[in-house]
Amino acid sequence: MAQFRATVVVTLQPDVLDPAGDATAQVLRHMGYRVADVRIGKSIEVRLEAEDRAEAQALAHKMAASLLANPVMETFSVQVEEL
Amino acid sequence: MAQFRATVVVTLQPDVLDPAGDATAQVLRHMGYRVADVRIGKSIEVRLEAEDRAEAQALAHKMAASLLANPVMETFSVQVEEL
Amino acid sequence: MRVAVVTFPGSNCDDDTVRALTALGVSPVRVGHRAQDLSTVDAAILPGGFSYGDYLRGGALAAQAPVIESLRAEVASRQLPVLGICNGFQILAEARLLPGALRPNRQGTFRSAWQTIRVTRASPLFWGLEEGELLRLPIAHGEGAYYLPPGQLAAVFGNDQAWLQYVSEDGLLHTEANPNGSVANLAGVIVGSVAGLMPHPERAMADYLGSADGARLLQAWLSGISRRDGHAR
Amino acid sequence: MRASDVGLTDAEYAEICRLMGRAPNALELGLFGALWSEHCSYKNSRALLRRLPHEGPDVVAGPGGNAGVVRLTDSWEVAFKIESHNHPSYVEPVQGAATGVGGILRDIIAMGARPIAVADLLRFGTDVHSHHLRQGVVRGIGLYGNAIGIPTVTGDLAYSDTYATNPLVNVLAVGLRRPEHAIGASTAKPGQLLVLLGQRTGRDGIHGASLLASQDFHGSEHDSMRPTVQVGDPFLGKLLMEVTLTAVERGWVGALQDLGAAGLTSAVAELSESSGVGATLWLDRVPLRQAAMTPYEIMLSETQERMLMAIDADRWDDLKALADEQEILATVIGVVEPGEMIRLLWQSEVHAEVSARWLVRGCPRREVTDEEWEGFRRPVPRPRVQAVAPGRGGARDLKSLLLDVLAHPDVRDRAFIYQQYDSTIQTRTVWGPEHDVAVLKLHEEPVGVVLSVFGTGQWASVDPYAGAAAAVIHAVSRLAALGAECLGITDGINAGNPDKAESFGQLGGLVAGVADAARALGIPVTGGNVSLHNETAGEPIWPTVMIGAVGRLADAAHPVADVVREAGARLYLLNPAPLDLGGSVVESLAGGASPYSLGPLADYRRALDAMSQSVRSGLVEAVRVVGRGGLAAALVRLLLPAPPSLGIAVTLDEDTDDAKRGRLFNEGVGQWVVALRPTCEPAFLRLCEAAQVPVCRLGAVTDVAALSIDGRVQWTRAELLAAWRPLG
Ligand SMILES: Nc1ncnc2c1ncn2[C@@H]1O[C@H](COP(=O)(O)OP(=O)(O)O)[C@@H](O)[C@H]1O
Ligand SMILES: [Mg+2]
Repeated sequence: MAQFRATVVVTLQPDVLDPAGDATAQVLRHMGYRVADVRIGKSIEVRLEAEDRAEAQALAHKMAASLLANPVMETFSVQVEEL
Repeated sequence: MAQFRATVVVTLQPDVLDPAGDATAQVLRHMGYRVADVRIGKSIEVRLEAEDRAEAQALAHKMAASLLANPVMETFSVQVEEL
Repeated sequence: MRVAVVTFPGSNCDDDTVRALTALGVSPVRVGHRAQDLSTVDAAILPGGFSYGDYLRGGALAAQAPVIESLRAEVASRQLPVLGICNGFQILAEARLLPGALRPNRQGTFRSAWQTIRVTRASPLFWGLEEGELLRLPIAHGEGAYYLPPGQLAAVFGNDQAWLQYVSEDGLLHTEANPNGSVANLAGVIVGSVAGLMPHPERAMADYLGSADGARLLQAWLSGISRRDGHAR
Repeated sequence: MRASDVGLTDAEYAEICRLMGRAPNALELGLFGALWSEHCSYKNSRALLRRLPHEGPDVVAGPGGNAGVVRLTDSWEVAFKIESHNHPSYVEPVQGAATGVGGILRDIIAMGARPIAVADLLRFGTDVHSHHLRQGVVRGIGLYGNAIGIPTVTGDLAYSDTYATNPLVNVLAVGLRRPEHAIGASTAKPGQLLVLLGQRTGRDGIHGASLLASQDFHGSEHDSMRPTVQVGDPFLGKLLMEVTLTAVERGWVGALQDLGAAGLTSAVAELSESSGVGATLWLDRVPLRQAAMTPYEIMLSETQERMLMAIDADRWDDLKALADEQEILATVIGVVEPGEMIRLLWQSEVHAEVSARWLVRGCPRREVTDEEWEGFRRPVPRPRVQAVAPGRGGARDLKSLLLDVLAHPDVRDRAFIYQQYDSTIQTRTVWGPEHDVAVLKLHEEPVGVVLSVFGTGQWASVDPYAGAAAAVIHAVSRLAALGAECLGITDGINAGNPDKAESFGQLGGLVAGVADAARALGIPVTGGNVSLHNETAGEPIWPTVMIGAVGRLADAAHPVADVVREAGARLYLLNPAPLDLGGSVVESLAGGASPYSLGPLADYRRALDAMSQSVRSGLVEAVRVVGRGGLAAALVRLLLPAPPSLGIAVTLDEDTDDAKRGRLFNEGVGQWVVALRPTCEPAFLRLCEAAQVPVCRLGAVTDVAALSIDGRVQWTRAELLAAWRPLG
């Protein structure tokens, strides 16, 4: 068994409203930045055990699909590195 | 002027407790995963205008340092890609 | 006495705060988040609420508003008394007018309850509020866990900045009395003329609402300002 | 596009062609599909709802508007209504529940009232998934209510497997308005501008409420047309509320309508139809969140946080300045026209032309004959007079039975839920969610609004009529316990597919039960909501009705206690019910489900009057309504928050064990446990006798810190508390 760090980035689907992103963009504009838009997602780091990298990737993918992201409004990507 | 997408990943400093991450880890363990720990950060995508990549990187860094992350408890990293 | 109630888009305890001050005989002036000039006010309250929806982090977006720079200037130049309640406390912390940060409650959920608070350090800002006094006040927040970076806790206690703490009903300090995971049960801090607290004194203005201790706290603040400025009210 | 694509039948399509004198184009068909959906047209329930009583001396606005309105004092009116968000909450519990709260708040605001309270009425299954749904729903309700600054002051929660794949999320909101600020949708005048306020329109929830909430949800079958999940933005909701109410207070608003189910289509059609006008909309002016949205998408989007306002043209600059100040969008998107035709223009080209009347009133509706109605009113035949059969909780000894009842999910303490809701903001909350009725005192006057909510579960599962009537009586009983006057009720009906005879019968039974109870008690039903098609794979939920009752309390700062205060007080049971465990928690613990037992409705009115009379005459020291868990649970609730030295000793008249259980655990409505000073006893007994309401003596408040029954069974307060409020 080896240790891996999986980083699951969860983002809202493009058509889903992101009020937090909109409000943040608004304030950035008030601060003088030329911002078209802001979308706020999550970056979730999971340290897990697996036989190998492929298994770690598969496990993290399963965690993301079943718990970390809500498929009706979010999408996710998974990156794995060995520790 | 060109369009860029900056991705600012905001993470809690390592010694700051992350109750939400701990609770997620607990649920993942109940689901049968061998998880050592979970840390939840934000992944913030900002679409912005800048002269070039270097300026976009600098602008995004300033936004992160002054607003998107709170240095009392968080750290951040910035990645920029041209659109 | 001119007390400013400073509102931001999404503030929602401003009416309650205005009502509370009015009941104590002060007619406050409302000041919006774009205000540049606070030179004519004697004190300012940042009421509770969800400024900018509490999006990103509680208080973070409001801390960028122009009025914060005006407050900062008045505090620096003439020690303007400033009181931040709940979201107002979060804004002051995000603006670095107070140390530390307010993080999501340890239990991960919003918490609304009646809570006993102890005055840990008396302050001239709150005239007549004695050390060791207990107050019963409502709390209502999702991000109320007070956090200080390593090493700062001793400084906050050492410099008499640790103002209020969550305690049990009989006044004892222990972890079970901590409603949100705040470091050292801290419910409020004071630095110079700036004070912040998570509980809501403006909601505890009469026995029929559950407690009148909030009136005591706000009255103490007004008394502190009058004595300091020699104002007749 | 075919009729079936928008959920219409061939017969309905033919009717559309007949009304229009031509075939509708795709956009027009979409408008009909939305407004002729079950959710918007009430095609299966309207005839039933017409039989609800809705008149009363204090009714200002009955059903028909966005919310009912009753008179509280000469200078204050109360708007209130219940709304369901069941299906969206199953798909995405946090946002589904949050947008449910936002939606009902905008209904209140659309009456010109400022929301002062929210209540949540929830039903979930008992499995792990239901547990997650509940957590998400509670988070969502708090997310919206807390952030917009409206206290959530009371609620109702129960569990059954019948709700596992179809949870019920019904939300009720209450608002206050000055009579001079009354506004509605029915006062638009030709020439006025139509202004859309708030969020940019996106592709959220297209077909959401109209289609999905109006058909059975078969999981994956709908995936292709699954709408984009609607996300609530309480921050924008707050700004929109302030702009809207300020405009109303300044007298700028000609007519007002929120955008809810079926979005702009419904808003424009309702406003036009109820005002007797037509409208022209310039759809290319609607501010969009996504590029290349079609007129169809714009008209059917259910993007949250939007309001439609009709204003005189010379008010536009004022309104625009106000909206700019609050940093929200305000856009003129059309104009009110004479006549009744709604014209939708895209870059000056007409894309649709339909009559508001056809859209709102044209849908063929199911009629209900008197004979059918009589059938709904007939209670389900009862198998036995006394349902206290052996084995029904009989296996357990009394000591552990009460602890099991207290620990039952339908009875146990709710603090773990309501602590997630801000209940003290706005500083009117004299009694919040730790009591079983909420008391909100006006700032300006001693008078208060009292709000009590209650829904059926098992009660209506076998006999919808009796269960629904009982729920009305129970909600009103809580007002009577304070001596408050009931001004009106709102009802949220939740049932299965009305095309099936069985479900339609249950729907009819629920409405008939509400109607008969309300009429018998002399209480108007000022509005409500109907949610049908609550079924999964052909299995309907238990027919369930949620009731919200609003009352007036003269001295709101001093409600009569719901906790005993002094040793020596005498305890009585006012209006004891038959010893029948039908529909009770004890019965369900034993796995039974028999019909709910209900007495003659007229008797309940006498009991309610006697109860409020006793309180108003100052005879009562403390009182609690018998509710879930029966008399035994009511006694425990009367005791637990009391000073720690006090106890209660009860002696029952019943002689057999079964009868004692029947007394302690029946959940018959219209019963109260009353604590009296001994000196008040004679006057109280005289009052009850004069009112012909039976009472029975139960015992007394003691200074032994325990609950004891017949001196034989005893529970310490710590035991009771540990069962009712388990740690962790
Ligand atoms: N169960 C019911 N009892 C009484 N009135 C009802 C009921 N259901 C709906 N109504 C009334 O029918 C009208 C339309 O309801 P609805 O479409 O839910 O309104 P909205 O779209 O504004 O939420 C409202 O006035 C409502 O009060
Ligand atoms: Mg409406």
